[in-house]
Amino acid sequence: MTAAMNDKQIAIDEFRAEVRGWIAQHFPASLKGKNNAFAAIEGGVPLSPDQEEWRQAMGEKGWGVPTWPAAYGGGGLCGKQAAVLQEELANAEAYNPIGGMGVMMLGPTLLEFASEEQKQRHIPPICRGEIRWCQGFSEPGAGSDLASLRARAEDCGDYFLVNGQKTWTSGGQWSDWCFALVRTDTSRKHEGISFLLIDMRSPGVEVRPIQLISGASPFCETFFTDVKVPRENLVGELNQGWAIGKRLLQHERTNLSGGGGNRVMPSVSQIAKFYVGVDEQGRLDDPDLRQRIIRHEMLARSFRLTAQRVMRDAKNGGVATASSILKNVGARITQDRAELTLEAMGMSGLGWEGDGFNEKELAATRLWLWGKAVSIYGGSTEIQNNVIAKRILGMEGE
Amino acid sequence: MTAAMNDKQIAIDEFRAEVRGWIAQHFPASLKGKNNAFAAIEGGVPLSPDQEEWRQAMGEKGWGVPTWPAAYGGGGLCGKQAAVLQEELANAEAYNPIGGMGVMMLGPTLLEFASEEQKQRHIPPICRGEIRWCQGFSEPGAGSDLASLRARAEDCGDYFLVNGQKTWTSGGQWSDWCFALVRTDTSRKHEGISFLLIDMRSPGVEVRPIQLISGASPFCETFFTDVKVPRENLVGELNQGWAIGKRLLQHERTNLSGGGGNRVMPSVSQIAKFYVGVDEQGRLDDPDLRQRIIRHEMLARSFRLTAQRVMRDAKNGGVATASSILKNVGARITQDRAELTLEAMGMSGLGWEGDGFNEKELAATRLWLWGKAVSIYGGSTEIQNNVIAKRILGMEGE
Amino acid sequence: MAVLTEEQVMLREMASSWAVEQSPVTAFRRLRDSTEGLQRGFSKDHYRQMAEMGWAGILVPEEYGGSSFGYLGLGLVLEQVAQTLTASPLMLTAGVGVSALMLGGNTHQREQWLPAIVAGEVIVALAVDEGSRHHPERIECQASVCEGGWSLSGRKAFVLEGGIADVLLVAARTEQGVEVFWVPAVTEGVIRHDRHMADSRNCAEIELRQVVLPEEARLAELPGEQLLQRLLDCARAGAAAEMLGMATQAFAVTLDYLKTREQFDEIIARFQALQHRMANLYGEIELMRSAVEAALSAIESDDDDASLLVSLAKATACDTLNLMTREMVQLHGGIGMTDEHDAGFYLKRARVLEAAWGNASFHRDRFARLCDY
Amino acid sequence: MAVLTEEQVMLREMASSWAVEQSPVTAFRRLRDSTEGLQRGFSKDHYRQMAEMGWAGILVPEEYGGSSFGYLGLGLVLEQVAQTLTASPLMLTAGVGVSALMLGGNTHQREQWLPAIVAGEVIVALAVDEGSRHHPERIECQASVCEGGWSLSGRKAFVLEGGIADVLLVAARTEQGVEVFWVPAVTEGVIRHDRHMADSRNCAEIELRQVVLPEEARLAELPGEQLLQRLLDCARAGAAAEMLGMATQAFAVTLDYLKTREQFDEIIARFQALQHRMANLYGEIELMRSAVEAALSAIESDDDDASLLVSLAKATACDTLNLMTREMVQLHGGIGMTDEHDAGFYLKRARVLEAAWGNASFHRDRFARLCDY
Repeated sequence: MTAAMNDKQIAIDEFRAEVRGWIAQHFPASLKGKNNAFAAIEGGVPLSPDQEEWRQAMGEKGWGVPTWPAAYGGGGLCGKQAAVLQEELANAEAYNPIGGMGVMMLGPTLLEFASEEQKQRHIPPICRGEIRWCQGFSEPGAGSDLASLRARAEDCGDYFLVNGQKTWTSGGQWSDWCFALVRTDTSRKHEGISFLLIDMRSPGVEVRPIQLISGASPFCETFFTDVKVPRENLVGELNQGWAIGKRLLQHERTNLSGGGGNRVMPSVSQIAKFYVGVDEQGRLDDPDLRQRIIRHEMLARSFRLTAQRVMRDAKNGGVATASSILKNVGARITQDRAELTLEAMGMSGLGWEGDGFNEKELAATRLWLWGKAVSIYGGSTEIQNNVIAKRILGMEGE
Repeated sequence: MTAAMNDKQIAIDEFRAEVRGWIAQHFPASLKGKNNAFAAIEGGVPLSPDQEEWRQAMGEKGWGVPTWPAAYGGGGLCGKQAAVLQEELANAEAYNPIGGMGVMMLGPTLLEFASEEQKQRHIPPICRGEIRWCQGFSEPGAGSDLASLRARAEDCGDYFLVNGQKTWTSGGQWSDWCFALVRTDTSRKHEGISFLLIDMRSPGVEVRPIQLISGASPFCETFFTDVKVPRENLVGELNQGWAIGKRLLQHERTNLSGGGGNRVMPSVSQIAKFYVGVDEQGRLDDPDLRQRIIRHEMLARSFRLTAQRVMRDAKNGGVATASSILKNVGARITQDRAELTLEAMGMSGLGWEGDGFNEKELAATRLWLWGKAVSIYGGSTEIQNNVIAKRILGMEGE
Repeated sequence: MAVLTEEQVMLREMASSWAVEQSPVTAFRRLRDSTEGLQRGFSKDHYRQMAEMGWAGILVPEEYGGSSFGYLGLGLVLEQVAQTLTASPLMLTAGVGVSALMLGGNTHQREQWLPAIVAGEVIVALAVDEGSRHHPERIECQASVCEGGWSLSGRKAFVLEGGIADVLLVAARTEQGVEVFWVPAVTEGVIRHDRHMADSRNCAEIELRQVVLPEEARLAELPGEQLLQRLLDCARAGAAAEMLGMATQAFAVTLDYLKTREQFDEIIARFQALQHRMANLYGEIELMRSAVEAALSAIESDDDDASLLVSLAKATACDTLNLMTREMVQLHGGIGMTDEHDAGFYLKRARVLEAAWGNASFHRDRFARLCDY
Repeated sequence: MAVLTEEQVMLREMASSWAVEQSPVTAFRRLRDSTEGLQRGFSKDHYRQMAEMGWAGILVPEEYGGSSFGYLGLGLVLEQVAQTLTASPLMLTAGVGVSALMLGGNTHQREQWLPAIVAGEVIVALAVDEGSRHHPERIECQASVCEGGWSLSGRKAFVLEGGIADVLLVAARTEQGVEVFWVPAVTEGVIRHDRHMADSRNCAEIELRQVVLPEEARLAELPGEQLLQRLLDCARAGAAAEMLGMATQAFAVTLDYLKTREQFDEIIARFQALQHRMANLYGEIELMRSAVEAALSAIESDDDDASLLVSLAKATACDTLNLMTREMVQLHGGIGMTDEHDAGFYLKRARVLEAAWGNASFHRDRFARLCDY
């Protein structure tokens, strides 16, 4: 080992000690082992005082978004340090309380495309987890074919006048702001779209929650009627929003694919052992289900290895064309996992509410139903397959 | 039971006794338990004297094509009698020696579309198994897209002058006659095609066998250079051959799908029991392979039930739109069967020739490779899916 | 397997019209959203109509007021009414309940109960499993001989239609092995706990606390194990018939949607990738139909391979409907995820029927064992 | 798993260029159609070139003349040369043979054999299974102590490269359990019977008739069972690397074909159903690559979960290459069925590598057992 490498290692060790101490001091013991994954899915649950305290502590430190620049409230850490932070959070059975669309999608996009004023104004609150953002992209007639969107933003000089309808606005009913794609030129398709930031409390914004098959309403239909949006909330140039939106969707895909790699949840094989039992050789006592669980867990492992490989290649300047693949495989894993869990639980995995089911069983049913969305939103599996075929494999069409 | 039904039953019983006696008298004992399935696939093997004797006996009786009209050399039997004949052949471990493309495809097509003279001339030799027919449809550039065929037949009054190339001519090298689709009008696509019967011994016909991955050469490339075909060999009207060809392909599909239902072969589960062994509960000692074999055998059973249902519905005047489905599922079953057999046999299923493998093992390898063709020929699986989507489901396209 | 008779064709058409006109999916939605629905999971009014049309007595011999249509006839009706997700205890009552009396009951029991079943006044449920998964070989519920008859003790989990049944067919272990008992739900010691399932249909856990029954409560005309297998096979084939109806309808609804939905300036039915998926599904459903019809016919004619064909049918039905319901949601895209759309109903009901009386995994294993490998 | 070093990248490029220029698929076709091919199943000339480039000594420490590139480096070479179906005993010799000496051999054995291996003068094969399927726990070949050493008796079936190997690594049962023996093929009592496999590569059955060996023939530096598992894992990961190369190439060839073939007046790459299938295959091959690289790295760094990752890699490689080769034929249509086209070569070689040292089924079971379910 060279001297320089040695110094690096010492610095990392010191950083690790600092992180560990800080977590010990700030992470409320009551939250140990919990996470807010479910809240992110079903949404709208108010934070407990301890949760609120933890959010504030992490937010002030900037560690919710460890690699974002400190100048805008991020942690300013390097990749190595961020990895240490993640490891130490896991060791302490703590979680990162800063998340949502602001972190996953809007933040990186603003860092790349927004003006200095916009960054100063919008990024710090995201880092502190103070502002909830929602996405205003899809419209009833423009699902997979996003570029057909019709919600109008009329250029009135100082402001835009927005009229139209968005759908699948995630958490629209409890969001503070919305980032939206709107049509600013009706004579062109892709080149007539702009990227706007809209305050959800503006007069003329109305949200109607959509009830899903899982029973929850994490999405809304959002109606804009003569909503005035100040010109300063236009990100990038007028009519140049499509490129920004596409970039944001890339961030979305990369994040959404994470579903397959969530290690916090118990494995399906462990759940199945409990419900199905094992034979005298220690194998799951349902050979057919066992084979399918093995395939699933192998796929999940290959998926995690692939996600790591992609990250590694990207860091080394490789091209990350893999987001569509990861999105599709991630969705498949999430859905397989839910179906297999349900099957292992038998009738206990099919409860809706009330007596006779424990919390995990009821959650399994809801997650199973909710999970059907992951191959639809953020660009459906079919759309990703088109993207792979055309952009990566060069099989032009249409 | 009514008196009429009673009479019918007596007639059938009498017929059964007659058939049984006839088989006992004519079927050479040396052929018991054999069949010519493999010969039909790999082709070109000369008949033994006993095989020849059996062919002649069945041919003269017309029972190789039991339901074809007796006037043209068929058996003239009703469906019930044909079923009895089949049962009695099976009971005697005998087989039907009359087969090939003449029986499966051309005969039914001629019965429907040919002139009386053509029927009189061509059908009886098919019934007697004397003439081998091959199919001249595909061309190098016109595989799935058959209507693009280019082999020309120039109308010279008394005869047609045929020039061009056909490929995938099954058994071209040992066939006597060829039924071919040829272009008689270059200005139109589907409407410029005619259906011709061509004597393979005509001057200008040249065949080159194509070696397949299975090692055998059951197909040929066939070249026609200024081949004179008498006008009397045109079936149907000039330029109206497309409809005849399509009808013939329907017969082909229906016959090809039979692969999934062949009960003569031992089941995969029986083969696997021999190579894999069983556990203390009597289950195949490879749980993963067992699950896949079960799925396969269930599918094969559902397939047979479906084939029966389709036959039954067709007899009762129902529309048999099912040929594409049966073709695809039949191909899948044939291929799954071969892959599973190979897997069960392990390295023994991967022999090519020479010592160390028994006859069945070597046949398994060859059949596995040969079987890859069944989802390609007779209209590939992809083409059948297009047909199902467009014609049955009404999902127009293109 | 016979071709449908003219009477069977009429029966099917009658069932189809009734389902479309009287019991469309909107009726099930109303039921689910109502207080009655939450409690009962079926519509009394619909079941009365079904009985009036003779369906409750479809397996019952004419001497007891039935129409003696046989299992294939029952299957036709179940398939049709399941297309629109009609919530009714028809399969368990007219199929399993009647079979229990015909196969295991004595003349007195038949006379007492069959006319009431035909009239739609008695609902029957099948109480076999004691855990969340199907294990008919793991029955621990005890039936001991007591003065004047039997005393039953134990628990039965997830009894479909168990909360609304008037009679429970209870499998319990005696010293001689497992037997099936005819247990009126009003008998003292029978305690029911509602289970609110994802499909919003009726389901209950049944507690049996020293339930005292007369001697003849044990259905004695057939050995217990055999009777239990026969009844389970009736339930499985009936469930498969319902699943066939659901798959057919889910396919039809999806196909219609694809033919109207536009994306990228084109009707999406024109996208070849979707065409091939639909072609494949179409084939799968045809195979499923063959398997289901074969199972129903085999039960009807009491064939030797009835159990084999029932396992084939149930396994095929589970897999095909599972695939079909997943594709239904996926091919509908976002709208299929909303409660407002019907896709979720098919999805939820499918999984309950999949889990009931042996899932695909159970029946694949059973099929192989019956084939001796 | 580390990012490739500059040296590794160079190694990969060198292997790739060599394969394309010196050992294209036409070279394998010539070999198959030649008398030499029928007898040996590999090209001596090619293997000499490989050794000259240092690949035979890729795992060998520098002190013995090797380049010490590690298992990941070997995997890179195997992947590249397998793209064009190069027939060589590289994996078994440079991978398994060298590992046997490094893990189980003593200094004397290393000194004696490693330089010859590096020079390409010695070829090694692995003789474990005694039937047509992989069952390393069912070894019956006997090794008994005799004067001055060991006496081996038994049969080894389907030993890949067994007919051309100079040394056979033989797993045999002693009183203490299974041990691995270093058996020069020229030893008296070693009888070889050629097996002509579908992939036209070398394979032999080995008969051992009281083969007398010196004491040190038993590779004793690691317990026998452990050594055998390590060597099998080396072979499995090496095979998986070859399969990765084959799948990558089969995909590329197929994609090219789709982009040139016209049907219905259109390039068939434009058909959406084919696009989605290719997109799916592309994803599967990416997953396969991750699994294979992880297994090679884990062997290289002797990780605790090396066996788990090897089973993951081999199972994934088997399934993915199986699918890819089937699709290769199907998507080529008729031309893919002809011997003239290369698709059949990939198909046949794929199945032999699938069956070797445990097929997908075997490794799925092993994976689950290692995960304790």
